[in-house]
Amino acid sequence: MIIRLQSEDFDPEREAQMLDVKGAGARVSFVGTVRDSARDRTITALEIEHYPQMTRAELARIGAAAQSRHNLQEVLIIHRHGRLACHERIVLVTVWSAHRAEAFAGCQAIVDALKTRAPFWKKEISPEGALWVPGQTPQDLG
Amino acid sequence: MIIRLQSEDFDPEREAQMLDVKGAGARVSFVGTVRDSARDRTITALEIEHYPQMTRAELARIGAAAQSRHNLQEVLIIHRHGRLACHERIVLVTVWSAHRAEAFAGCQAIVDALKTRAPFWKKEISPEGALWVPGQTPQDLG
Amino acid sequence: MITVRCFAAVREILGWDTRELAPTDAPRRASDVLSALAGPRAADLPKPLLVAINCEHASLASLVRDGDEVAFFPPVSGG
Amino acid sequence: MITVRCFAAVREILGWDTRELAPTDAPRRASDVLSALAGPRAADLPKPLLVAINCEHASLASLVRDGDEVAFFPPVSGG
Repeated sequence: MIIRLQSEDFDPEREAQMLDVKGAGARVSFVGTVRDSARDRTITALEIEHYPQMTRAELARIGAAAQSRHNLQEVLIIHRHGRLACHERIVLVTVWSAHRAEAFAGCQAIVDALKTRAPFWKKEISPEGALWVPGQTPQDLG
Repeated sequence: MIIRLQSEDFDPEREAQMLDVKGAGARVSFVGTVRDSARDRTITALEIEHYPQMTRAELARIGAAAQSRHNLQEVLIIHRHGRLACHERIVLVTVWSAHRAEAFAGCQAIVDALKTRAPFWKKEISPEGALWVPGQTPQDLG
Repeated sequence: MITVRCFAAVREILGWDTRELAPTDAPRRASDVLSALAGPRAADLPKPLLVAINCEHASLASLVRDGDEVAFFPPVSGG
Repeated sequence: MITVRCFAAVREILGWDTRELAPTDAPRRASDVLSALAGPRAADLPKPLLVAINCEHASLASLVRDGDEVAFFPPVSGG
Protein backbone atom coordinates (compact mmCIF):
# COMPACT_ATOMS: atom_id res chain seq x y z
CA MET A 1 0.00 0.00 0.00
CA ILE A 2 1.31 3.42 -0.95
CA ILE A 3 0.00 6.59 0.74
CA ARG A 4 1.33 9.95 -0.39
CA LEU A 5 0.53 13.50 0.72
CA GLN A 6 2.04 16.23 -1.41
CA SER A 7 1.51 19.72 -2.77
CA GLU A 8 2.78 18.85 -6.28
CA ASP A 9 0.71 17.37 -9.11
CA PHE A 10 1.06 13.69 -10.12
CA ASP A 11 0.64 11.55 -13.24
CA PRO A 12 -2.00 8.89 -12.40
CA GLU A 13 -0.76 6.33 -14.93
CA ARG A 14 2.91 6.75 -14.06
CA GLU A 15 2.18 6.32 -10.35
CA ALA A 16 0.16 3.17 -11.03
CA GLN A 17 2.86 1.73 -13.29
CA MET A 18 5.51 2.30 -10.61
CA LEU A 19 3.66 -0.10 -8.31
CA ASP A 20 3.99 -2.72 -11.06
CA VAL A 21 1.13 -4.94 -9.88
CA LYS A 22 1.01 -8.11 -11.97
CA GLY A 23 -1.84 -10.45 -12.65
CA ALA A 24 -4.52 -8.45 -10.85
CA GLY A 25 -7.04 -8.58 -13.70
CA ALA A 26 -8.94 -5.46 -12.66
CA ARG A 27 -7.75 -1.97 -11.79
CA VAL A 28 -10.10 0.85 -10.84
CA SER A 29 -8.98 4.46 -10.43
CA PHE A 30 -10.67 7.56 -9.15
CA VAL A 31 -9.28 11.01 -9.94
CA GLY A 32 -10.91 14.00 -8.26
CA THR A 33 -10.28 17.45 -9.73
CA VAL A 34 -11.10 21.01 -8.69
CA ARG A 35 -14.42 22.00 -10.24
CA ASP A 36 -14.83 25.39 -11.88
CA SER A 37 -18.12 26.09 -10.14
CA ALA A 38 -19.90 25.00 -6.97
CA ARG A 39 -22.94 26.23 -5.08
CA ASP A 40 -23.67 28.63 -7.98
CA ARG A 41 -20.33 30.37 -7.60
CA THR A 42 -17.36 30.46 -9.99
CA ILE A 43 -14.39 28.75 -8.37
CA THR A 44 -10.92 30.00 -9.23
CA ALA A 45 -8.93 27.95 -6.73
CA LEU A 46 -9.17 25.57 -3.81
CA GLU A 47 -7.10 25.82 -0.63
CA ILE A 48 -6.71 22.47 1.08
CA GLU A 49 -5.69 22.41 4.73
CA HIS A 50 -4.96 19.17 6.51
CA TYR A 51 -3.68 17.65 9.75
CA PRO A 52 -0.51 15.98 8.49
CA GLN A 53 0.17 13.32 11.14
CA MET A 54 -3.47 12.32 11.40
CA THR A 55 -4.04 12.41 7.64
CA ARG A 56 -1.25 9.92 7.11
CA ALA A 57 -2.53 7.62 9.87
CA GLU A 58 -6.17 7.89 8.77
CA LEU A 59 -5.42 7.22 5.09
CA ALA A 60 -3.43 4.15 6.12
CA ARG A 61 -6.39 2.92 8.22
CA ILE A 62 -8.86 3.62 5.39
CA GLY A 63 -6.65 1.86 2.83
CA ALA A 64 -6.01 -1.16 5.05
CA ALA A 65 -9.71 -1.57 5.88
CA ALA A 66 -10.69 -1.52 2.19
CA GLN A 67 -7.82 -3.83 1.25
CA SER A 68 -8.90 -6.56 3.62
CA ARG A 69 -12.65 -6.10 3.25
CA HIS A 70 -12.67 -5.99 -0.57
CA ASN A 71 -9.79 -8.39 -1.18
CA LEU A 72 -7.58 -5.83 -2.91
CA GLN A 73 -4.11 -6.82 -4.06
CA GLU A 74 -2.75 -3.30 -3.87
CA VAL A 75 -3.89 0.21 -2.93
CA LEU A 76 -2.45 3.59 -3.97
CA ILE A 77 -3.70 6.87 -2.48
CA ILE A 78 -2.21 10.26 -3.40
CA HIS A 79 -3.83 13.39 -1.94
CA ARG A 80 -2.66 16.92 -2.56
CA HIS A 81 -2.82 19.88 -0.16
CA GLY A 82 -2.16 23.61 -0.46
CA ARG A 83 -3.56 25.91 -3.13
CA LEU A 84 -4.86 24.26 -6.32
CA ALA A 85 -6.21 26.06 -9.39
CA CYS A 86 -9.49 24.99 -10.94
CA HIS A 87 -9.31 21.76 -13.05
CA GLU A 88 -6.18 20.63 -11.17
CA ARG A 89 -6.06 17.09 -9.81
CA ILE A 90 -6.72 16.77 -6.07
CA VAL A 91 -6.67 13.06 -5.35
CA LEU A 92 -5.91 9.69 -6.90
CA VAL A 93 -7.19 6.38 -5.54
CA THR A 94 -6.17 3.29 -7.50
CA VAL A 95 -6.86 -0.28 -6.43
CA TRP A 96 -6.06 -3.64 -7.96
CA SER A 97 -8.02 -6.85 -7.54
CA ALA A 98 -8.55 -10.18 -9.27
CA HIS A 99 -12.17 -9.28 -10.02
CA ARG A 100 -13.88 -6.14 -11.20
CA ALA A 101 -16.68 -6.05 -8.61
CA GLU A 102 -14.17 -6.03 -5.74
CA ALA A 103 -12.05 -3.38 -7.44
CA PHE A 104 -15.05 -1.06 -7.93
CA ALA A 105 -16.35 -1.61 -4.39
CA GLY A 106 -12.90 -1.17 -2.83
CA CYS A 107 -12.08 2.02 -4.72
CA GLN A 108 -15.47 3.54 -3.95
CA ALA A 109 -15.19 2.60 -0.25
CA ILE A 110 -11.87 4.45 -0.02
CA VAL A 111 -13.19 7.55 -1.81
CA ASP A 112 -16.29 7.59 0.40
CA ALA A 113 -14.14 7.28 3.53
CA LEU A 114 -11.91 10.16 2.39
CA LYS A 115 -14.98 12.39 2.33
CA THR A 116 -16.07 11.61 5.86
CA ARG A 117 -12.94 10.55 7.79
CA ALA A 118 -9.76 12.04 6.29
CA PRO A 119 -8.83 15.34 8.01
CA PHE A 120 -8.80 17.66 5.00
CA TRP A 121 -10.68 20.96 4.81
CA LYS A 122 -11.30 22.82 1.58
CA LYS A 123 -11.76 26.53 1.11
CA GLU A 124 -13.25 27.55 -2.23
CA ILE A 125 -11.78 30.77 -3.59
CA SER A 126 -14.11 32.70 -5.87
CA PRO A 127 -14.34 36.33 -7.07
CA GLU A 128 -17.05 36.85 -4.42
CA GLY A 129 -14.76 35.68 -1.62
CA ALA A 130 -13.56 32.52 0.14
CA LEU A 131 -15.89 29.91 1.61
CA TRP A 132 -15.21 26.71 3.54
CA VAL A 133 -16.72 23.65 1.83
CA PRO A 134 -19.23 22.13 4.27
CA GLY A 135 -17.92 18.74 5.35
CA GLN A 136 -19.91 15.57 5.76
CA THR A 137 -20.75 14.31 9.20
CA PRO A 138 -20.63 10.56 9.47
CA GLN A 139 -22.48 8.79 12.26
CA ASP A 140 -19.72 6.42 13.24
CA LEU A 141 -16.66 8.56 13.91
CA GLY A 142 -14.78 8.10 17.15
CA MET B 1 -18.14 9.71 -26.53
CA ILE B 2 -15.12 7.89 -27.94
CA ILE B 3 -15.27 4.18 -28.81
CA ARG B 4 -12.14 2.48 -30.12
CA LEU B 5 -11.44 -1.10 -31.19
CA GLN B 6 -7.82 -1.91 -31.84
CA SER B 7 -5.19 -4.61 -31.62
CA GLU B 8 -2.47 -2.25 -30.31
CA ASP B 9 -1.90 -1.33 -26.67
CA PHE B 10 -2.91 2.09 -25.31
CA ASP B 11 -1.81 4.50 -22.54
CA PRO B 12 -4.85 5.03 -20.28
CA GLU B 13 -3.79 8.46 -19.03
CA ARG B 14 -2.79 9.79 -22.44
CA GLU B 15 -6.12 8.70 -23.94
CA ALA B 16 -8.03 10.37 -21.11
CA GLN B 17 -6.00 13.58 -21.43
CA MET B 18 -6.71 13.74 -25.16
CA LEU B 19 -10.42 14.07 -24.42
CA ASP B 20 -9.55 17.13 -22.32
CA VAL B 21 -12.72 17.09 -20.20
CA LYS B 22 -12.84 20.17 -17.99
CA GLY B 23 -14.66 20.77 -14.75
CA ALA B 24 -16.02 17.24 -14.35
CA GLY B 25 -14.92 16.86 -10.73
CA ALA B 26 -14.83 13.06 -10.79
CA ARG B 27 -13.22 10.62 -13.18
CA VAL B 28 -13.40 6.85 -12.75
CA SER B 29 -11.39 4.41 -14.87
CA PHE B 30 -11.42 0.67 -15.21
CA VAL B 31 -8.48 -1.16 -16.78
CA GLY B 32 -8.83 -4.89 -17.38
CA THR B 33 -5.68 -6.93 -17.96
CA VAL B 34 -4.93 -10.52 -18.95
CA ARG B 35 -4.56 -12.59 -15.80
CA ASP B 36 -1.71 -15.07 -15.47
CA SER B 37 -3.95 -17.83 -14.20
CA ALA B 38 -7.62 -18.78 -14.40
CA ARG B 39 -9.59 -21.89 -13.53
CA ASP B 40 -6.43 -23.38 -11.96
CA ARG B 41 -4.51 -23.15 -15.23
CA THR B 42 -1.48 -21.00 -16.09
CA ILE B 43 -2.44 -18.55 -18.82
CA THR B 44 0.23 -17.50 -21.31
CA ALA B 45 -1.97 -15.52 -23.69
CA LEU B 46 -5.51 -14.59 -24.56
CA GLU B 47 -7.00 -14.61 -28.06
CA ILE B 48 -9.89 -12.20 -28.40
CA GLU B 49 -12.29 -12.67 -31.30
CA HIS B 50 -15.05 -10.16 -31.98
CA TYR B 51 -17.78 -9.21 -34.43
CA PRO B 52 -16.47 -5.84 -35.62
CA GLN B 53 -19.59 -4.11 -36.96
CA MET B 54 -21.74 -5.27 -34.07
CA THR B 55 -19.07 -4.57 -31.46
CA ARG B 56 -18.84 -0.97 -32.55
CA ALA B 57 -22.64 -0.56 -32.53
CA GLU B 58 -23.10 -2.35 -29.22
CA LEU B 59 -20.35 -0.38 -27.43
CA ALA B 60 -21.95 2.84 -28.68
CA ARG B 61 -25.34 1.69 -27.31
CA ILE B 62 -23.80 0.66 -23.98
CA GLY B 63 -21.90 3.95 -23.67
CA ALA B 64 -24.91 6.10 -24.58
CA ALA B 65 -27.21 4.26 -22.16
CA ALA B 66 -24.76 4.76 -19.26
CA GLN B 67 -24.12 8.37 -20.24
CA SER B 68 -27.78 9.34 -20.03
CA ARG B 69 -28.70 7.12 -17.09
CA HIS B 70 -25.76 8.13 -14.88
CA ASN B 71 -25.41 11.73 -16.03
CA LEU B 72 -21.91 11.29 -17.41
CA GLN B 73 -20.19 14.23 -19.08
CA GLU B 74 -17.98 12.03 -21.23
CA VAL B 75 -17.31 8.35 -21.92
CA LEU B 76 -14.21 6.67 -23.35
CA ILE B 77 -14.11 2.95 -24.21
CA ILE B 78 -11.08 1.26 -25.76
CA HIS B 79 -11.19 -2.51 -26.28
CA ARG B 80 -8.43 -4.58 -27.80
CA HIS B 81 -8.76 -7.73 -29.91
CA GLY B 82 -6.33 -10.31 -31.28
CA ARG B 83 -3.65 -12.13 -29.31
CA LEU B 84 -2.59 -10.57 -26.00
CA ALA B 85 0.14 -11.84 -23.69
CA CYS B 86 -0.54 -12.23 -19.99
CA HIS B 87 -0.53 -8.96 -18.00
CA GLU B 88 -1.33 -6.96 -21.14
CA ARG B 89 -4.17 -4.42 -21.02
CA ILE B 90 -7.43 -5.57 -22.62
CA VAL B 91 -9.87 -2.77 -22.03
CA LEU B 92 -10.15 0.79 -20.74
CA VAL B 93 -13.41 2.40 -19.63
CA THR B 94 -13.12 5.98 -18.37
CA VAL B 95 -16.07 8.19 -17.47
CA TRP B 96 -16.33 11.77 -16.23
CA SER B 97 -19.08 13.20 -14.08
CA ALA B 98 -19.72 16.10 -11.74
CA HIS B 99 -20.11 13.71 -8.80
CA ARG B 100 -18.24 10.62 -7.69
CA ALA B 101 -21.25 8.36 -7.11
CA GLU B 102 -22.44 8.82 -10.70
CA ALA B 103 -18.95 8.29 -12.06
CA PHE B 104 -18.53 5.00 -10.16
CA ALA B 105 -22.03 3.77 -11.08
CA GLY B 106 -21.62 4.75 -14.75
CA CYS B 107 -18.21 3.14 -15.16
CA GLN B 108 -19.34 -0.08 -13.46
CA ALA B 109 -22.53 -0.21 -15.58
CA ILE B 110 -20.44 -0.04 -18.76
CA VAL B 111 -17.98 -2.71 -17.58
CA ASP B 112 -20.86 -4.99 -16.53
CA ALA B 113 -22.56 -4.51 -19.91
CA LEU B 114 -19.32 -5.34 -21.75
CA LYS B 115 -19.32 -8.72 -19.99
CA THR B 116 -22.83 -9.66 -21.02
CA ARG B 117 -23.63 -7.72 -24.24
CA ALA B 118 -20.47 -6.86 -26.20
CA PRO B 119 -19.69 -9.53 -28.82
CA PHE B 120 -16.19 -10.52 -27.76
CA TRP B 121 -15.06 -14.09 -27.13
CA LYS B 122 -11.88 -14.99 -25.30
CA LYS B 123 -9.76 -18.09 -25.72
CA GLU B 124 -7.28 -18.73 -22.94
CA ILE B 125 -4.00 -20.17 -24.17
CA SER B 126 -2.17 -22.30 -21.62
CA PRO B 127 0.54 -24.98 -21.77
CA GLU B 128 -2.26 -27.56 -21.40
CA GLY B 129 -4.10 -26.24 -24.46
CA ALA B 130 -6.61 -23.58 -25.49
CA LEU B 131 -10.00 -23.09 -23.84
CA TRP B 132 -12.87 -20.72 -24.59
CA VAL B 133 -13.74 -18.56 -21.57
CA PRO B 134 -17.37 -19.33 -20.66
CA GLY B 135 -19.44 -16.23 -21.34
CA GLN B 136 -22.19 -14.83 -19.17
CA THR B 137 -25.78 -15.19 -20.19
CA PRO B 138 -27.91 -12.21 -19.37
CA GLN B 139 -31.66 -12.57 -19.11
CA ASP B 140 -32.56 -9.49 -21.11
CA LEU B 141 -30.75 -9.81 -24.43
CA GLY B 142 -32.69 -9.40 -27.63
CA MET C 1 -30.07 -12.73 -49.71
CA ILE C 2 -29.59 -13.34 -46.01
CA THR C 3 -26.02 -13.19 -44.70
CA VAL C 4 -25.30 -15.65 -41.91
CA ARG C 5 -22.25 -15.33 -39.67
CA CYS C 6 -20.86 -17.52 -36.90
CA PHE C 7 -18.36 -16.68 -34.19
CA ALA C 8 -16.09 -18.40 -31.68
CA ALA C 9 -17.09 -21.97 -30.73
CA VAL C 10 -20.06 -21.85 -33.14
CA ARG C 11 -17.70 -21.05 -36.03
CA GLU C 12 -15.35 -23.84 -34.95
CA ILE C 13 -18.11 -26.45 -34.69
CA LEU C 14 -19.83 -25.54 -37.97
CA GLY C 15 -16.54 -25.06 -39.82
CA TRP C 16 -17.43 -21.78 -41.58
CA ASP C 17 -17.79 -18.13 -40.66
CA THR C 18 -20.02 -16.64 -43.36
CA ARG C 19 -22.75 -18.07 -45.62
CA GLU C 20 -25.36 -16.58 -47.88
CA LEU C 21 -28.89 -17.96 -47.87
CA ALA C 22 -31.54 -17.32 -50.50
CA PRO C 23 -34.71 -15.79 -49.08
CA THR C 24 -37.96 -17.79 -49.14
CA ASP C 25 -41.52 -16.58 -49.57
CA ALA C 26 -42.61 -17.81 -46.14
CA PRO C 27 -41.26 -15.81 -43.16
CA ARG C 28 -38.38 -17.50 -41.36
CA ARG C 29 -37.22 -17.30 -37.81
CA ALA C 30 -33.51 -17.25 -36.82
CA SER C 31 -33.94 -20.86 -35.66
CA ASP C 32 -35.10 -21.85 -39.19
CA VAL C 33 -32.04 -20.16 -40.72
CA LEU C 34 -29.80 -22.08 -38.35
CA SER C 35 -31.47 -25.41 -39.14
CA ALA C 36 -31.14 -24.77 -42.88
CA LEU C 37 -27.37 -24.24 -42.61
CA ALA C 38 -26.24 -26.28 -39.61
CA GLY C 39 -28.18 -29.44 -40.27
CA PRO C 40 -27.60 -32.19 -37.69
CA ARG C 41 -24.63 -30.29 -36.23
CA ALA C 42 -27.06 -27.82 -34.68
CA ALA C 43 -27.30 -30.30 -31.79
CA ASP C 44 -23.57 -29.87 -31.00
CA LEU C 45 -23.75 -26.10 -30.66
CA PRO C 46 -23.16 -24.40 -27.29
CA LYS C 47 -26.22 -23.65 -25.22
CA PRO C 48 -27.49 -21.05 -24.76
CA LEU C 49 -26.88 -19.92 -28.31
CA LEU C 50 -27.05 -16.16 -28.82
CA VAL C 51 -28.44 -14.48 -31.91
CA ALA C 52 -27.97 -11.03 -33.43
CA ILE C 53 -29.86 -9.57 -36.37
CA ASN C 54 -28.31 -6.58 -38.13
CA CYS C 55 -25.82 -6.14 -35.27
CA GLU C 56 -28.45 -6.03 -32.52
CA HIS C 57 -29.14 -8.73 -29.97
CA ALA C 58 -32.16 -10.84 -31.00
CA SER C 59 -33.42 -14.34 -30.25
CA LEU C 60 -33.89 -17.66 -32.05
CA ALA C 61 -37.57 -16.75 -32.41
CA SER C 62 -36.86 -13.42 -34.15
CA LEU C 63 -38.02 -13.10 -37.77
CA VAL C 64 -35.32 -12.79 -40.45
CA ARG C 65 -36.02 -10.80 -43.63
CA ASP C 66 -34.35 -10.58 -47.03
CA GLY C 67 -31.22 -8.41 -46.73
CA ASP C 68 -30.71 -9.14 -43.03
CA GLU C 69 -27.44 -10.23 -41.49
CA VAL C 70 -28.03 -12.86 -38.83
CA ALA C 71 -25.27 -14.03 -36.50
CA PHE C 72 -24.97 -16.99 -34.12
CA PHE C 73 -22.51 -17.10 -31.24
CA PRO C 74 -21.97 -18.36 -27.68
CA PRO C 75 -22.48 -16.10 -24.64
CA VAL C 76 -20.03 -13.21 -24.88
CA SER C 77 -17.17 -12.28 -22.56
CA GLY C 78 -16.07 -8.73 -23.28
CA GLY C 79 -14.20 -6.45 -20.91
CA MET D 1 1.28 18.42 29.04
CA ILE D 2 -1.67 18.12 26.71
CA THR D 3 -1.17 19.49 23.20
CA VAL D 4 -4.29 21.05 21.69
CA ARG D 5 -4.63 21.75 17.97
CA CYS D 6 -7.32 23.45 15.91
CA PHE D 7 -7.96 23.33 12.19
CA ALA D 8 -9.88 25.18 9.48
CA ALA D 9 -12.84 27.26 10.71
CA VAL D 10 -12.11 26.29 14.34
CA ARG D 11 -8.60 27.70 14.02
CA GLU D 12 -9.93 30.87 12.39
CA ILE D 13 -12.56 31.44 15.08
CA LEU D 14 -10.28 30.75 18.05
CA GLY D 15 -7.34 32.60 16.49
CA TRP D 16 -4.64 30.01 17.28
CA ASP D 17 -3.57 26.62 15.97
CA THR D 18 -1.64 25.00 18.83
CA ARG D 19 -1.74 25.39 22.61
CA GLU D 20 -0.29 23.46 25.52
CA LEU D 21 -2.40 22.71 28.55
CA ALA D 22 -1.11 21.56 31.94
CA PRO D 23 -2.64 18.28 33.06
CA THR D 24 -4.92 18.20 36.12
CA ASP D 25 -5.36 15.52 38.76
CA ALA D 26 -9.03 14.97 37.92
CA PRO D 27 -9.71 13.21 34.60
CA ARG D 28 -10.82 15.59 31.82
CA ARG D 29 -12.94 15.02 28.79
CA ALA D 30 -12.21 16.63 25.40
CA SER D 31 -15.13 18.99 26.06
CA ASP D 32 -13.43 20.17 29.29
CA VAL D 33 -10.19 20.83 27.40
CA LEU D 34 -12.11 22.87 24.84
CA SER D 35 -13.90 24.92 27.53
CA ALA D 36 -10.60 25.62 29.29
CA LEU D 37 -9.06 27.08 26.13
CA ALA D 38 -11.96 28.47 24.08
CA GLY D 39 -13.86 30.18 26.85
CA PRO D 40 -17.02 31.95 25.68
CA ARG D 41 -15.98 31.56 22.04
CA ALA D 42 -16.83 27.86 22.25
CA ALA D 43 -20.40 28.92 21.44
CA ASP D 44 -19.31 30.30 18.03
CA LEU D 45 -17.65 27.08 16.90
CA PRO D 46 -19.10 25.08 14.00
CA LYS D 47 -21.47 22.28 14.90
CA PRO D 48 -20.97 19.41 14.83
CA LEU D 49 -17.45 19.82 16.13
CA LEU D 50 -15.18 16.85 15.49
CA VAL D 51 -12.49 15.64 17.86
CA ALA D 52 -9.37 13.54 17.42
CA ILE D 53 -7.12 12.21 20.16
CA ASN D 54 -3.62 11.11 19.17
CA CYS D 55 -4.59 11.25 15.49
CA GLU D 56 -7.65 9.00 15.85
CA HIS D 57 -11.27 10.11 15.63
CA ALA D 58 -12.75 10.52 19.11
CA SER D 59 -15.64 12.47 20.63
CA LEU D 60 -16.18 15.41 22.98
CA ALA D 61 -16.88 12.86 25.73
CA SER D 62 -13.54 11.03 25.28
CA LEU D 63 -11.10 11.21 28.18
CA VAL D 64 -7.84 13.11 27.61
CA ARG D 65 -4.68 12.04 29.44
CA ASP D 66 -1.34 13.70 30.11
CA GLY D 67 0.81 13.52 26.97
CA ASP D 68 -2.17 13.31 24.61
CA GLU D 69 -2.61 15.45 21.52
CA VAL D 70 -6.24 16.50 21.16
CA ALA D 71 -7.54 18.23 18.03
CA PHE D 72 -10.77 20.09 17.26
CA PHE D 73 -12.04 20.67 13.72
CA PRO D 74 -15.19 20.95 11.58
CA PRO D 75 -16.53 18.01 9.55
CA VAL D 76 -13.89 17.00 7.00
CA SER D 77 -14.06 17.09 3.20
CA GLY D 78 -11.23 15.00 1.78
CA GLY D 79 -11.14 13.47 -1.65
